[in-house]
Amino acid sequence: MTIIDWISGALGVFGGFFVLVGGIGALRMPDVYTRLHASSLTDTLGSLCILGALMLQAGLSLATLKLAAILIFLLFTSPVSSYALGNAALLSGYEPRQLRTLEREKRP
Amino acid sequence: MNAFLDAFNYWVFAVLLMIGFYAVMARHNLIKKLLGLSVFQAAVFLLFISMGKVDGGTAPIILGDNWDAVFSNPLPQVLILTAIVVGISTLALGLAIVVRIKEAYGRISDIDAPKVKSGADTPS
Amino acid sequence: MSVTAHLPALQVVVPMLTAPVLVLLRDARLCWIAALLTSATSFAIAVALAAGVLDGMDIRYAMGNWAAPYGIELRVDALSAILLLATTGASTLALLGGRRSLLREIGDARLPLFLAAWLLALAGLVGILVSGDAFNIFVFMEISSLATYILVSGGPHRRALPAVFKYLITGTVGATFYLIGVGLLYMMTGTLNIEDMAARLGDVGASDLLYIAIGFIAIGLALKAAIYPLHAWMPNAYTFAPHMVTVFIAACSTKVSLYVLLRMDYAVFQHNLPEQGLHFALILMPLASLGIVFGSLAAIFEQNIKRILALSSVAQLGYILLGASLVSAAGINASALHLFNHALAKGALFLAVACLGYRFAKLRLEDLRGAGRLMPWTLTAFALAGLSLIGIPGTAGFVSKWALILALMEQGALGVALVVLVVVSSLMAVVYIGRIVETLWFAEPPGEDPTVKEAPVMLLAVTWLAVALNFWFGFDASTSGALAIQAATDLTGSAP
Amino acid sequence: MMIGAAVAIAVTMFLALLRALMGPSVYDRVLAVNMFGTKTVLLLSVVAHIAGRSDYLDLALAYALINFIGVLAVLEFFRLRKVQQTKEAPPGEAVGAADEVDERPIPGEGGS
Amino acid sequence: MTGILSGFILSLAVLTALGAMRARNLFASVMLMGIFSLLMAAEFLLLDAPDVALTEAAVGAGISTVLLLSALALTGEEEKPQPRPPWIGLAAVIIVTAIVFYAVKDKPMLGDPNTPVQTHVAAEYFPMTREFVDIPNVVTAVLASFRGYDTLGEVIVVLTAAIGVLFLIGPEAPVGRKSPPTLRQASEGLKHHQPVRIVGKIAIPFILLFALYVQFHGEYSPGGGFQAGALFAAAIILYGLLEGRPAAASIIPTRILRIMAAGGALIYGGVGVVTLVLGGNFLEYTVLNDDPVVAQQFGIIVIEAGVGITVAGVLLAIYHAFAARGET
Repeated sequence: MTIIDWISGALGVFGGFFVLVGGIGALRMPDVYTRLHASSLTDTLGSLCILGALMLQAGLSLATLKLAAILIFLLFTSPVSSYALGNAALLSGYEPRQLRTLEREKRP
Repeated sequence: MNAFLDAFNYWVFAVLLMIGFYAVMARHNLIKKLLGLSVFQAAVFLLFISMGKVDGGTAPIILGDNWDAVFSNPLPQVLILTAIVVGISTLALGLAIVVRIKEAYGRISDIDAPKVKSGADTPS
Repeated sequence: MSVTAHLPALQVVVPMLTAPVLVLLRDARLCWIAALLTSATSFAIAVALAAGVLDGMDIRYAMGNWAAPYGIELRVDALSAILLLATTGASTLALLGGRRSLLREIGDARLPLFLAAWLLALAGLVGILVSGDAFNIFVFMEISSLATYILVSGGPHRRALPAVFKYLITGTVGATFYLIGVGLLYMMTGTLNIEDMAARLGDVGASDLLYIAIGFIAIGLALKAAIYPLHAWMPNAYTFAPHMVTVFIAACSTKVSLYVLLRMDYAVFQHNLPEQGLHFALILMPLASLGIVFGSLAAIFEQNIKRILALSSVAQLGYILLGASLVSAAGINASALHLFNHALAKGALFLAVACLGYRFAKLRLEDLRGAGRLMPWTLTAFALAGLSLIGIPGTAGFVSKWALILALMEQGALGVALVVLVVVSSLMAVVYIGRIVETLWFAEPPGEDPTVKEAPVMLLAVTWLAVALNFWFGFDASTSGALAIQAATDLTGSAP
Repeated sequence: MMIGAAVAIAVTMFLALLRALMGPSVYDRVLAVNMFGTKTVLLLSVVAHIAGRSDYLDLALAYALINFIGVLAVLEFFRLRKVQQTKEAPPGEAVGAADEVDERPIPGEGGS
Repeated sequence: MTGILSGFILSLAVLTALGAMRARNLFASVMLMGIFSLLMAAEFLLLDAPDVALTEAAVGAGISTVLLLSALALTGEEEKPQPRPPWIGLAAVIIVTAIVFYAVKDKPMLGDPNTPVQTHVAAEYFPMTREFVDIPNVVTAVLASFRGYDTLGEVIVVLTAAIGVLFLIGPEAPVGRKSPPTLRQASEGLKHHQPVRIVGKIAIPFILLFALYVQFHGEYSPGGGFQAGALFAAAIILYGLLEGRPAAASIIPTRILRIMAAGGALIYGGVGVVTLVLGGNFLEYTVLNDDPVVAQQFGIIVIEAGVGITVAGVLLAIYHAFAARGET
């Protein structure tokens, strides 16, 4: 195993870990905004790690170019989608959970 | 058990076929029927593509002029490409009809039901 | 190569490629002329192909010049020639007579799209008829189905929409069942060409999987062919379609599915499985008999003229199926004849209904009381076409019913019982046709409506032409008879 | 290592699917679909690597594009629906209408 | 490894389909169907069918989601509870299922290379493609040449769908009396979402470029006219989502879309007519050039272009028809 393989392997493991954390977060968090938080952050980081690992494995080739294209596209669109989704939820009157629970506690 | 796993794709074909067919037959909502039809057709796609798979084979796109490798069967793939297109065409036409039904009747379920029940059809 | 060699391809390609041109042309009148000319060309090609079949030619065409199991092969035999004539003929007559009726029901603006769909339905139907490839049949089945949904949805009443939706669901489920069956057959034989399939299925032998494939294909096509009891979609689709569309699809669309069923069963399955003929008969004969009885019975108690005729089609399809389910050369002969003659009779009847529909908004019997006095030519045509449907000697309907009765008589005691059934059902046809004629002719009109007069000349002329054809093929059945005999010989291997 | 990553991605797909099945609000479902799409892209990339076929990466790229368009289509749908609701409801109730974005809880719709 | 992954994906697919059919909210169903399509596409890839996977993703997850959402916006998304269980439907389903399960029992095992499916017709396509067509993507060779007539039929099916949608809900179609008189203003898109707008607009040229790549690289890699047409349409739809449907219609007016839809089919059919005139059979590309292999490749490129143009035109025409319905 060369050093590149080591780095790539480590990146793969990290990526898998982040992706998994994001998944658990999206499942376990209490409301839309926190779920969005968990998934969008780890999405970006996980994609970066995994695609980076694959690029290292592929070396200098057309495959790396394609992987780079995918990575760049994901890096741009993923946060934007998350932002827009959160924005749409908020605009539609869907309040973050904390406010709602607080209000509920105010009422008898 | 092994035999079960070997034929797993075909079991899934049967299950998906059943799910889709049930939705088509039993759901009253017209859009749900169309969704059921999509699942129903997807099951058939799975059947065809599964039968073309060869163990240890790869996609029938030759890499680097290596014509002697083991390839999966291209013919079912060609058939299913056509079938997918047919499926989306049917879906589009079906949705257009549903939109017109909504405009003409004000609802998209139980169109054939007697008039008496139309009171229960308004959104609650 | 001469043009003649390319006729099978041209039969499909001419209407199929004119349709996109109609989408581009936006003038209703121009579109109508183009559609009519195309349909007439198709009819001419069909006549040429039928003449070739009668000359004993084996008509085949390799698409793209790829040999049969690798490429798609077209082939025309006697049975497909009969239906080619009926389909292209019905389309041409309906277009010829139906311009004003279509303009009224569809409107100027949408007519180009509608006529494009019409030609696509025609291309789909003839595409099924000339194809020799099981999957290719599926593709053209979908073209014809989608186009037919469009045609039916053009009906003026809003109830056309749920009717066409039901048609769409049933049609798609039927086509998908057929596709599953073809997939299973492909799994066993590795080929999609029908003849190659027949040749290779012998090595595979009978298995549960094969019977299930047969079942899927049969149920799928029975759904599309509206075989009793799977006909639920059909009466409403026919009733609420534009009148001219009813003429076109009632004459041929369900019959084409039936053709595929016969073709697959006789050419592929019975060829290889000795008991398949028996199974075919055991399952289809009761269904055919039930269809004959219930179709006619339901027609008697119906009020709307178009529904009456639609339900009568269920019974008439029963006759065709009954002949086929005898699994004898004489039976197929009768079926093939009736495929053609019923198309003639139903076409003429629905043309007459279209005449009525041009002057009356509602086609319930009570709305039409005394209509015959205002439109005597129309009603006379209706009554004469009705005679052909009933099967009075001298009409085309009689020729095929007589052939059916002869075929049934070959079968011994069971056959005699079935003959009784056919006669009873014909008497029921007398009742429902008689009831229409009586109401329209003898009942007192509800009030004088000055707008009601005879139908447009062109439509009336075409109706009378169709009626005349019914009598022509009643007196001189040599052409249709020769084709039917050859179809029976092709399918069963022995002359009737 | 890449196999480990593939397993992690597959498990995450399952978790995202659970979120899509459970809802409860429409936004949760969209979130889950978006997440699922990204995970599919990653999974395809890994599969392309394992199968040694770089032409599969075209598919991954196409999935990424389609996923993005899908999410935007959903947002546009929300916007249209909001416009429609405010139009149909009298002005005073507009705010209440917006609250209906929460789906009514459906018993037994937990999935899995 | 792929076996386990494939089993896992299929299990998820069943779960998703069940969820989609059970959900009472149609929007939820549509979302789940999007996931279902992605899963099926991934499974197709694992079964060595990248062309099918690409199409399923573009069609199932992309185009049909857009169409379903447009239809939902016009029809409402709550499904009414059903009063009684439909016994006939249930009985029919149980019978069919029993039969299908019975059939599955006998099927040849997955991946066996010695079944008739692998040995009869399909095996010959590889040497034939190598000799007569000489392009690496055998799927494209079979699709466009050996079974080119089927593909012509497929193009016609797509065109039929467009004709149907335009006939039913196009600009000239009647509007039912039960629809609210003014449903909404013409869509203004996601103009207020500034970040989305910027990123989306940057993405559009790249999507178009990718569509061209898929179109013209289809002989060498997964893809072809249909997938390219769908991606092209997706790019324009993206523009419509960002800037409003009228903006998208001003780039490619609906009149042009009609011409594209019909013209692509005519290009495909025209190739067939030209081969007839040159003395070959219908769609026999070999007569197009002195060198038969070059002629085949040329024919395939032209008809794939026809497919791409028709599909793009049709999908966009359908999108406009749905989105414009109900605009004031």
